[in-house]
Amino acid sequence: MSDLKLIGFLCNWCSYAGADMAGTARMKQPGDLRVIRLPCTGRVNPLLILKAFLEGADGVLVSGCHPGDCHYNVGNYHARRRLELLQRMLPAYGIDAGRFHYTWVSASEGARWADVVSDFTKRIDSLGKIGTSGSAKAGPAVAEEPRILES
Amino acid sequence: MSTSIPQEGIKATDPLRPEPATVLEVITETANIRTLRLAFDDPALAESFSFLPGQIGQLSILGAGESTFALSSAPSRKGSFDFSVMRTGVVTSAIHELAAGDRVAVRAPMGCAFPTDDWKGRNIVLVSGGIGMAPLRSLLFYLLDHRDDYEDLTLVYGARTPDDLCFAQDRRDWEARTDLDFVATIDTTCSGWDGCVGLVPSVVEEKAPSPDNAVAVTCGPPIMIRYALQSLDKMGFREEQVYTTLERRMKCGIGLCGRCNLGPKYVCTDGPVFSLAELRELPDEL
Amino acid sequence: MRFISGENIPELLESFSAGGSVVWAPRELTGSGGTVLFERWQTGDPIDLEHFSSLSAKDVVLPRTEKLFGYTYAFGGGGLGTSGLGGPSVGGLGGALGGAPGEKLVIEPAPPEPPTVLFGARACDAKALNVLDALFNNPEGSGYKDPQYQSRRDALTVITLACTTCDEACFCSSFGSGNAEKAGSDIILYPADGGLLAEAVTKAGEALLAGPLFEETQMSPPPLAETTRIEGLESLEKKLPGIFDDMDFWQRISERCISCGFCTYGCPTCYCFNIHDEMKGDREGERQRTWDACMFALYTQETSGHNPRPTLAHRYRNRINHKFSYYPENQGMILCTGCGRCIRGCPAGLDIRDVLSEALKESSKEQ
Amino acid sequence: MSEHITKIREVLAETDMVLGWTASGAGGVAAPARFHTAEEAAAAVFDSTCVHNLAVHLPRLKGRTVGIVAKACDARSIIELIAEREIDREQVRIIAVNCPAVLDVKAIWSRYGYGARVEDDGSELRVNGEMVDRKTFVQAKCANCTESKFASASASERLKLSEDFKSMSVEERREFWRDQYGRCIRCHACREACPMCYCRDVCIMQTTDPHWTGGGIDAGEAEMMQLIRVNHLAGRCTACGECERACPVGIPLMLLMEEQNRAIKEMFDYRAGIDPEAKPPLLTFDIKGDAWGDA
Repeated sequence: MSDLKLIGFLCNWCSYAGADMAGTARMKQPGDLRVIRLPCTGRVNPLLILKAFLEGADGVLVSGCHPGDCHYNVGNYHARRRLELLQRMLPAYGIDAGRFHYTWVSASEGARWADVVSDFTKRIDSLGKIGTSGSAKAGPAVAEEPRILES
Repeated sequence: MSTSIPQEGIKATDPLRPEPATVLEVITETANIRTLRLAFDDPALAESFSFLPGQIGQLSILGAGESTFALSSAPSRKGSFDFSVMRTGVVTSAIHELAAGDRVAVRAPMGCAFPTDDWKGRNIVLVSGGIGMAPLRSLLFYLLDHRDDYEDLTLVYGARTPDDLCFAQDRRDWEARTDLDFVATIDTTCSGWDGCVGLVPSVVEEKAPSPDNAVAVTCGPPIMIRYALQSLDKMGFREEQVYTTLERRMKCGIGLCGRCNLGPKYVCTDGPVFSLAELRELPDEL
Repeated sequence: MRFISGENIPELLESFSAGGSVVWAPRELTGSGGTVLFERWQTGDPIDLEHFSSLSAKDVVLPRTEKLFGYTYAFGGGGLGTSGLGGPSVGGLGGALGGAPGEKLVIEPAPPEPPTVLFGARACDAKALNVLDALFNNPEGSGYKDPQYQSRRDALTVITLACTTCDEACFCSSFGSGNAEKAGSDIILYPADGGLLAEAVTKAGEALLAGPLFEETQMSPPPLAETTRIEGLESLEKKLPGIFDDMDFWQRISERCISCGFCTYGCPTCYCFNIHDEMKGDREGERQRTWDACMFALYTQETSGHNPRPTLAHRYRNRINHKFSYYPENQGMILCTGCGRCIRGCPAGLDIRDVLSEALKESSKEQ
Repeated sequence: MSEHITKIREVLAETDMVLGWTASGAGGVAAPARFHTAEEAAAAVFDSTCVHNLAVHLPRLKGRTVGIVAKACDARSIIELIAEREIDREQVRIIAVNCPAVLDVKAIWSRYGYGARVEDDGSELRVNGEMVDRKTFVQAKCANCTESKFASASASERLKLSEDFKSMSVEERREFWRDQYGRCIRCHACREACPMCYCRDVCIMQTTDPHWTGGGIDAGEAEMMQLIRVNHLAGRCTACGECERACPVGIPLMLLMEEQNRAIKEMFDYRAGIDPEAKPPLLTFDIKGDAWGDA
C-alpha cells in the first residue's frame, strides 16, 4: 500500500452501514480510505470534495443510498445532479476526473462496498499522488504506517 | 486620550508579538461571561507587568485568533491579571473553552488609562451595566487602594437579572465596605432578590450624587450608556466631568491596522478612555 | 550622471541576485490580458519598463500576506490534547485550543528578510514608501516601530524609473514635486538612447552606480512628464471634517462604487491590515498579517452585529478622510501619491479625482 | 441618443431612479450613473463602452422602484434575479437597448495606453483618431451572443485563450490555474461585480465561521474562492462576464464559468436568466431523466 490519501464521504443510512457490514463480515478491502460519515449524500457540498483535493487528497469517493432509497426520500437525487456536474467540471479545474467517484451502496451490500473500495483504491493507486495542488496550505505529508484491513 | 501611559508590557521592539501566558483560574461569572486569571510564563515579565485602570490588552488563543479586552483586575495585584470575557464570537467561544493550565498569549497593556491623578480630591460616581463592569472593576480596585486620595465613592452596577451580575465575591466585599456607596440593581423584580430593582440610569437619578467636585464614569451596553448620559446631564454633570471607555473592533492595538478610529483618533492608542467633552470633538462614528 | 546600456540591465539585476538580494521588477504576465505587476525577478525573466503596473510595489515592504510568528503547542508530557478533530483551517473552530495540560506554548519569530532591490518603481511608488515610513518607521511620530516593516525597509534599495510619459489617470503633479520626486528612491533612472541614465539620490545609490556596469556620461536627463493636477488637496485636511456629516454627499459620490477592495489593494499607500491565525494540523500554525480593505463591510463589523461604518457611503467616507485628512493630521503627509491605479483599475469607472474635486467644492460651499 | 434620454425620462416618471450610463467615467469612457431627475437624465448615453452590468445594483436597491438600462446579457441577469425572488419584478422597469457588442476597453488601453480616446460611431471604431479593427477589441462574450450582429465576429486574444484552454491537458490546467491564481489579491471585485453574488457581506469566502478559506492571500486561497464562486453559480451564471472584466489583475475567470454553463446546457438543456418561471436545475431533480452515475 501507499501514502495515498483517499477520502470517502458516506451517507449514514446506506453506505456507512454497508461499509460496516463489509467490516464485520471481515471482507478483504484496502484500508486507505478515510471515511467521513454524513447524514446523507444530499449534504455533500461539492466544495467539500474540492476542498479535500486542494488540501492534498489523492482521491475522493462519495457513496450513498441507491436512487429511490434515500432515507430522506430525495437527498441523493439532489446529490446526483451536483456530483455529476462536479465530475464533468473536474478536468477544467485541473483535477483528473478519475480521482473522483460517486456511487450507491446499500446497507446490505457489504460485498459491493468491498469491491467499490478495492476498485477505487486501485484506480487512485495507478494515478499516483496528486500533483502539487497550488494550495499553500497543503500540509506536510504525514508519514503513516501502511495498513490493510483483512480477516 | 487623557493620560499618556508608557507601554511597558508590549515590547516596543515587536509590538505585534504576544507573550505566552498560562490560565491560572477560570471563574464563571454568568451564563456567558467568564473571568480568566492569567500569568505570563516568563517569570521576569510576570513580576514586572503593571498597568493602570482602563487599559486594555489583547488575548490570543493561538489558532483561533486574538481579541481585545479590558484588564479587569486590581492594578495593585502583582503576578497575575484578569480579563472578563463575554462569549459572542469565534475567539470568545474558544476562550470560554479554556481551563486552568491552558496556554494563551497576551499583549498588554495598551491604550490610555483613566486620568485618576486628575481626579484626586473629588467624588467619583461609577455607573455600569453587565460586562461593562470589567474596566470599572479595575478602576474601583485602584480607587479603593488609594482611598484617601478621593472623596465619596459611589457605584451603581446593574444587570438584567441577578444571574447576570458579575463578580459575586467582589460585590460581597464592596457591600461590606463603609467607604463605598454601592448599589447593585436588576431590571425587574425577581424572586430571591431583595436588593434594588430598576434600570441603572433611574437608580443613579434616585441616588442623585451631586455633580459638585465630582466625576462620573460609565461603561455598559450602548443603550444603558445613552440613558445614563442623559441622566447625568439632567443631574448637572458637565461633559468634562463624564468619562467612558469605548469598545471597537481592533486587530493591532497599536494604531496601525486602521479599524478603530473615530476620525483621526484611534480607540486603541488615543482611547479607550475618553471624556464626553473629548468625544464631542470627534466625528460621530460610534 | 551615469549610464547603463540596455543590454546590461539583466546583468545588473543578475548581479543583485548573485549578491544575495531578492529582486523585484515589473513584468507583463502571460495570459493576463496585459497585466503588468512587480514580481520577484529570476534570471531570464523579462522586465517591462514601458507599461505602468496594475498594482503598486508596496508588496516589498508590506507583503500581501506575511508571517508574524509561528507557534507550537509542544508536548512536554501529558496525554493527547483536549482539542477535537482538526484545526480551524480544516473544520471550523469547534476544537478547544490552548493546549493540553503539560503542553507548552512556543512562539517563534519569523526569520529575517533578505536584502531586496526594487527595480523600475515609479516616483509615485517610491514616494509612497516615504509616506508609509511616517507611520511604520517613525518611533517618535507614531509611537511604535513596526519591526517587520522596518527590517524590510532597511534592507531595501529602490531604483526608480522617472516618467517621461504619463497617462490620463496619473495625477502626481498635484503633490509636491510630482514626477520629479526623489524621496524614497536610492537611484533615479531616466530613459536615454540605448539605455538608461542613472542618478544617485542616496549614499547607497552612489555606491551602486560606482559599479562596472555603469559608465560616466555627459548626457542630461530628458524632460519629465507633467500630469493632470488638482489644486488645493492639502486644504482637504481642514475642509473634510466640515462635510463629514453630509451623508447625502458621501452617498452621491460613492453610488457608482460596488464595494470591492481594489482601490485599496492596488494603492501604494493603503496599509490597513488584518491579523489572523492559520493552523497547520491541530498543534501548530502561524499568525499572519494580511492586507485588509476599509471598503469591506467585515472590516469594522463587530461580533455583536454592530457596525460603526454600516454602509458603503460610510466606508467610502472613511477612505477619503483617512487619506486626505486623518493621515495628514497625524503623520503630516497626504496618504496618496497620485499614481492613478485606483482609477485605472476601478471596475465601476470611479475616478478619485472627481471625488476630491467634488469634496473641495462641497466643503467650500459649506464653509 | 435623444431617444434614449426620452425613454429614460419616461421611465423616471414612474420610478425612483434609472440606472444608466454617462460619458463622464474614468478614462473618458462611459461609466454607470444613477438618474433621479429629468435634468440628470440629459447626461445619459449608450455606446459600445457601456460594458458594466448594472443589474449588480438591483439587489442593493431593494425596496425602491428602479428603471435600468440593460443590454441583452444584462437582461438575463435581471431575469435570473427575478427568478430567484431576489428582486421584485414589479419594482423594476427594464429599458432594453440595442447592443452593438461592447468593447474590451481594457484590451484597448493595454495596447494604446490608459485613457486612449475611444470613438465608435457604430460602423467605424477609432482609437486616438486612428481606425482599428473592431474584431480585435470586441469582448469575447459577445462572440457567443445570439442578439448582436457582431456575434462571432470577435477575434480577440481572450477568445484565443478560451480555445487554448480547451486543448490543455489536466496537468497543464493545474499549472495554468496555479499561475493565474498566484496573482489574485482577494479584492473580491469578481464577486462584487457579479449580479448573482448577492450574499455580499455574509459570503462564505470571507467569513470565519464557517471557515472555508483562510485569511491569507495566496494561490491556494484564491483558488478556493473561485471554486466557491463557480459552484455557487452553477445553473445561475448568466455569462455576463463581469467577474472577469472587473478583475484588476486579468485572471480569465470566465473560463470556468463558460465550461460550467456548457455542462449545464448539456446535462439539463438549461440556460440561466431566460425564463423567470424556470426552476434552476440544481434546485430540483428528475427521477427518471437524471440517468447518470451507477445504476
